[in-house]
Amino acid sequence: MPTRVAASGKREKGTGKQRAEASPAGLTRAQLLELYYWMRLTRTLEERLVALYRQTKVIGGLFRSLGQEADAVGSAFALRPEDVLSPLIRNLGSMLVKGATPVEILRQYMAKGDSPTRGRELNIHFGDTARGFIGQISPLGDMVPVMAGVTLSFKMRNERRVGLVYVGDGATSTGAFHEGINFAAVERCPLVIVVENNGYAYSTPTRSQTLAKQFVDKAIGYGIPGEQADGNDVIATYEVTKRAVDRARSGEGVSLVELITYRRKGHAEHDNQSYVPVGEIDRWARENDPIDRYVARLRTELGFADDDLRVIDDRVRREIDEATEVAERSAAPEPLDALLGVYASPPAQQPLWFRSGQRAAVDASERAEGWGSYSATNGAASDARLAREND
Amino acid sequence: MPTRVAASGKREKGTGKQRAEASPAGLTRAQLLELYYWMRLTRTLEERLVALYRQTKVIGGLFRSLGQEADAVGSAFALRPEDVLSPLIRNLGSMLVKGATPVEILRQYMAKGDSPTRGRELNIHFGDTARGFIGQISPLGDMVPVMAGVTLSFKMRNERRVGLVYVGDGATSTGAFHEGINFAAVERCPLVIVVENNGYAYSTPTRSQTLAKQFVDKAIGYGIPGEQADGNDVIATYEVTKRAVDRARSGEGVSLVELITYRRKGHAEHDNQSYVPVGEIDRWARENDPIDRYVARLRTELGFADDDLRVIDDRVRREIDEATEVAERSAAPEPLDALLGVYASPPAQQPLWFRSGQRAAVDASERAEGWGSYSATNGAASDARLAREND
Amino acid sequence: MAEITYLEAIREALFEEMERDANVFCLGEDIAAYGGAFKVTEGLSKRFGEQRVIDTPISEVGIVGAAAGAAHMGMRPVVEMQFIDFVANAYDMLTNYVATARYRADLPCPMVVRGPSGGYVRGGPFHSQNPEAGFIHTPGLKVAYPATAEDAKGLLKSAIRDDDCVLFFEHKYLYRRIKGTMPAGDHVVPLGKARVAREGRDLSIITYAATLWKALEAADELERADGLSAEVVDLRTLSPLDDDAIQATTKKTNRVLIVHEDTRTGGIAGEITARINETCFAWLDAPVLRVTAHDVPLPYAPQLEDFVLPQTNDIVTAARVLAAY
Amino acid sequence: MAEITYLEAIREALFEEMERDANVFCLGEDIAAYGGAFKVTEGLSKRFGEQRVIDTPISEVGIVGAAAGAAHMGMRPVVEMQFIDFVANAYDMLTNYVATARYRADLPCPMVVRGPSGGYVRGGPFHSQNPEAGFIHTPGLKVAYPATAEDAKGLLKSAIRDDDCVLFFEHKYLYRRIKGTMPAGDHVVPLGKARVAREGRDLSIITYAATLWKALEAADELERADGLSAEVVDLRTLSPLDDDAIQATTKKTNRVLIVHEDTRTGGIAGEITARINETCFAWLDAPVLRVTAHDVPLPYAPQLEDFVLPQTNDIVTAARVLAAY
Ligand SMILES: Cc1ncc(C[n+]2csc(CCOP(=O)(O)OP(=O)(O)O)c2C)c(N)n1
Ligand SMILES: Cc1ncc(C[n+]2csc(CCOP(=O)(O)OP(=O)(O)O)c2C)c(N)n1
Ligand SMILES: [Mg+2]
Ligand SMILES: [Mg+2]
Repeated sequence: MPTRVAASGKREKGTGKQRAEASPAGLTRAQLLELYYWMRLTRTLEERLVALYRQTKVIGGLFRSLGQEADAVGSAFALRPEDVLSPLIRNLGSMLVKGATPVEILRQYMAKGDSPTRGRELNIHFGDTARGFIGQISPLGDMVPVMAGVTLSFKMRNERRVGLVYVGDGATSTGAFHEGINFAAVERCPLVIVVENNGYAYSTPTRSQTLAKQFVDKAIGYGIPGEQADGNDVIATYEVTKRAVDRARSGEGVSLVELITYRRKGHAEHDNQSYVPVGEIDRWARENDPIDRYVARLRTELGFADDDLRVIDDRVRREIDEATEVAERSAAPEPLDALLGVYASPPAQQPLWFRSGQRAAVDASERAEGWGSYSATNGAASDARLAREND
Repeated sequence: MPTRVAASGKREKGTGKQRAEASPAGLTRAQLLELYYWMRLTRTLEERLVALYRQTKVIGGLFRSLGQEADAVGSAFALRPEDVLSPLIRNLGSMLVKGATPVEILRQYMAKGDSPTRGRELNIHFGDTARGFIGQISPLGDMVPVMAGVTLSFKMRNERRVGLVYVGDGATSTGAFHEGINFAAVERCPLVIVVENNGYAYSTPTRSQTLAKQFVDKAIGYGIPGEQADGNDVIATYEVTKRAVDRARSGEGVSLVELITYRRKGHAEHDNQSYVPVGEIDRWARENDPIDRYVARLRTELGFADDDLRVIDDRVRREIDEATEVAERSAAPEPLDALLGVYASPPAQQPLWFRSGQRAAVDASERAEGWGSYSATNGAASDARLAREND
Repeated sequence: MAEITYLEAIREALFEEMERDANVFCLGEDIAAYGGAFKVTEGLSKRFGEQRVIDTPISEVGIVGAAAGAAHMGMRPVVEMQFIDFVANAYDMLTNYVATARYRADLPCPMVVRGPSGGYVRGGPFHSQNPEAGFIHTPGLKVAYPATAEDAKGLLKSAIRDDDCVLFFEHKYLYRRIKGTMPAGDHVVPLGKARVAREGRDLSIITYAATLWKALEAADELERADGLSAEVVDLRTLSPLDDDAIQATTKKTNRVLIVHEDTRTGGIAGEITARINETCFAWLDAPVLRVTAHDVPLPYAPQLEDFVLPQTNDIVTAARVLAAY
Repeated sequence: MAEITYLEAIREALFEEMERDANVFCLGEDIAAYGGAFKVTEGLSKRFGEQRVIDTPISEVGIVGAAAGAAHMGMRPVVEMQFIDFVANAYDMLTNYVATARYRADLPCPMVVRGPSGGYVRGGPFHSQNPEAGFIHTPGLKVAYPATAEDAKGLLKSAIRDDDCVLFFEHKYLYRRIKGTMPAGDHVVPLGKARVAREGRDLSIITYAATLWKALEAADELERADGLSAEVVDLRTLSPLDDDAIQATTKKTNRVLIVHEDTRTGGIAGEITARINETCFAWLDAPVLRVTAHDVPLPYAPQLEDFVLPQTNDIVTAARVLAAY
């Protein structure tokens, strides 16, 4: 249903009847190929994850962004390295653009000890402030206030950095979304809020989520600019986000960007999508696959050769094969690692007495020797000792 | 600053160049006088409360609606007896219209044992579903979801009843407001949401609360009709609310109504309003007092005699004098009453052992006789016994 | 009578109560057409229509508040949290609004907030929580947390009929792993009554929800390996606590081990220990001990989750120490 | 050195820390021009500008979340809740997001959430709460609740410098009633350390915040009327608890009374009782007892509030029972 996207002059800028050599949206030819690379990488990596999921190597659920790669990649591509982005479960593409690596993703999904969260968090729930993405949590909407604060700090320090936070159509119903966007607007934080309208929140269609005709209308109630774009057109997505990012960087505060896309897979792999009208998914797959559309455009209008793309496909496959091999070799986390780093200080919790191999502290009401001896500072040695004691 | 009200054709309907005999907004002459009565009652009752406050007979803070009487009274007047309204601290007028009595209000403020909440809750935090108003709580915004549920029940039972909930300009920033209005909109609940924009939330001016140009703009983001009116014009307030109430009653769902008014007193009596620009309060008092404006209109355009109003003023004074006398005679609550009615079952908490006059249940680790004997069912007797024991 | 799962027992309770009382209705995210994330409400909307089984926006504050409003008007709403972890979003609405409604404003609030709770399922920190402590602390709320299929059904029916707000925690690890045979007829289990799940003489294990099964396993092991006879008490309702049952088992065995899956500090075991101290101190031959989760957010990797959560072995270890005290 | 109030001590801490570290900033409702509902932040915006003392919309989730985001980036935000009761609105953000940030995502979250807490002021059910139990239960959060002006200043300075999130409860009854003389120089009181407020031999009263003063009064009365020597321990920090101090006083007097203003069930006294049981059972000559509020929402009328909250007399009564056990 590409017709759901209201055509808008602005949005169409840079597409259309240009000559093949003219770069849309001021992107270099290398950048145009890069966009393809990130989308392809996202899709292929997810396909690999599906294979691993079927082999039960993935722990927990698997979330797909099939058909949404353009929206994730195009929007993240509008950021600079120093900017900070807050991804959601369907923003694998955004995270890759921001520097997350396939091996990290694979290790996360397989709950490996050397994964970015050391096995503590699921799927792509991880971040790295150095590379500029923040680890999300499950409660929807919460990242909006958090990103308001991240970007407030940019403003307070006169850093010309920008933040971008994604919310789903469903998450716009949360109080956190509302409080965060309003706070950021009033404080004129350099923040872009991208509403990814993929038609569903789990099984709930957009019409049961809000009566608003379009999510971009919500901008008016916050007194901020709102723009809408075709989220399955990677360049349109890039352009609309770039405009919002530029506004933020030049001190104009918060913008809301609605990207219209479609969730072709279920909420997670287990979801059979029985609630979706017959034919809807097929139609989107056939008529509006973001990678197909972009490939067609690269080939025709933009004049790239088949080989240009094949080189990228090969590279992607190779990278993912290598990453899979590396990730599979990683070990599971050490149980005692679970006790580290709840607090900066103290850096470790003590194992409970019935786990530490020692007699109870309560035994004859005497405080046992060794209680409290586990600490992050004398880490390795005490780990080993306790591990032994646990056997 | 009456200019803050954007003139709108709709809003002005029923005012203006009509002949004196023509009743504005289809109100009878008795109803027109009734509006005056409620506004005058509100103001005089608050003045009485100020006097009692200065005599330290009021426990806790005192909240005024000076200058906002029209907004409260006019909007509540649009409801039928079977409709349900959720007031805020500045909606004394709305509650009176809905049947709350001065003696109840006075007892509440003086924390009397026979006050509607038996001394449990402050000021006008009380309700009565029979008369159709619900006891608010302090956390702002929470009543919006609650009223969504109240009106959802009307819809589910095919009752042609309507709900009305007030929120301040400040409370629109809360997540609860957002979740409640969106929920009610999607479920097409027969609910009217009145945003009372009185320019301030405590010390915070509206421009620091939102960047929206006007609160009525928020309706768009929820896909519901929004209308704005001059909250200091009691008839305009009545009309705009009535239209929203009629829409709700005829199954058209939620409307947002913004009433523009001004908070002439501080947040509560202790607030010296140092943050208000010099002259602002005086200007509103001089140029835009809702009672003065209505009196002028009643006298001139609507052709009422001075005596018509004097009769009401006298009646109000008499009623409040009587109510004060009655309320002052009321006794303070009985301490043990504090333990009743947390749950439907059990209907009473037990007094803690160190309060019940009995030895500790722990004494020699024997469960003391009489423990657990206090109950709502054998109320009076056991009250008396325990009260004695407490001496 | 055929055996049904813990999950089916909950569904049966919903069906029966909606059938019995037209004021009962369900609301929550994805509960109608989809039947809920765990399919607990599957079939309900087909039977009762989308007017009584309402798919809501993602708005925990909105849903809980709306339930309260409807409850004031005489309805009996049953709210589903997609995962109970998200009840944290409605903490203000539940503790400030709902819990106080009757007390401060004489507003009845008969409603149930139910949802999949608990760990042992590799759900990570936001799909595994046990939020009971934050609510047993709030006067005005009741809390149930069944361990068996029979209790899941019987307690939910009581919760729906109760005139107060009941938080009804369902352990998702038990959903499809535990089965039971429902008693015939209107099977109702009263709130506030614990159950002796296993009689014993030497020590008492007080627990609830998923760890009941670990406690029973541990009791078998203690019997087999040590000849120790452990009594196991399933609390079933956490608020109000069944003081009589707690005192009875304490006075019988004189040694008490409390087991819960929740983190240690501030968990309900503290409250129970205090009550036992106050009322049974002279009967105690040993300190009241606790086996609980470690005080960390619940990690996702199996190796970590298993280490953080209490296991059968931990109960055995602690019970031996207790018995030998 | 002149005496200053508890409230002024807090203000002094804010001034000094904002002076010392440019990353420290304050945000909250009405804290800038107005200086906060209790005027705690009065003068701050004049000195440090509205960039560092930010008036926010009424958005507890927004404010706490924004503080967390800024903290990740190296700032040290100090959030004011206009009344601590409204921290319930941010319960999800605090327990799910902030508390887990370091553990799950290696995100530092050095921030303080502070606000006027507690009763005895005729504030009614929503302006009198003591919300500590809901937070000491959450790994990843720290909780301080000072009773003296010296500690109010010294603990707040520690809280601001701490690399974890600290909930800092200020007792509004003490704001202007309690005074203290600030030690010269950089007066810092470490988190996690209790203080023996009064030495004693016969029994221990463990408490914090406003009830410290009632406990001290009770101790005087017990000395005078009964010749009993009560030791009074002020916990000061509730998370982490000072186990050493709790054990030391228990082992010294062998009789422990825990006093808190919070409601009884699920309050922190249970946790302390459990810890004492586990580590000092053999030293106990009597059950650990609790004096707490009744389990009801806090009513507003003086007669009701005074009945519901613990009073000096209650402590005396309970201490006598304890001593005579
Ligand atoms: C506060 C909260 N409530 C409920 C959930 C459960 N939940 C997880 S994802 C989801 C649907 C999200 O839909 P949307 O925001 O549109 O994102 P999409 O999955 O379509 O990308 C729900 C209800 C949650 N994570 N957080
Ligand atoms: C959730 C919440 N946060 C903070 C407060 C403290 N508070 C009480 S009234 C008020 C200002 C309300 O302003 P507004 O909504 O405009 O109503 P008005 O007083 O102007 O009628 C504030 C901040 C509160 N009651 N609830
Ligand atoms: Mg979606
Ligand atoms: Mg206002």
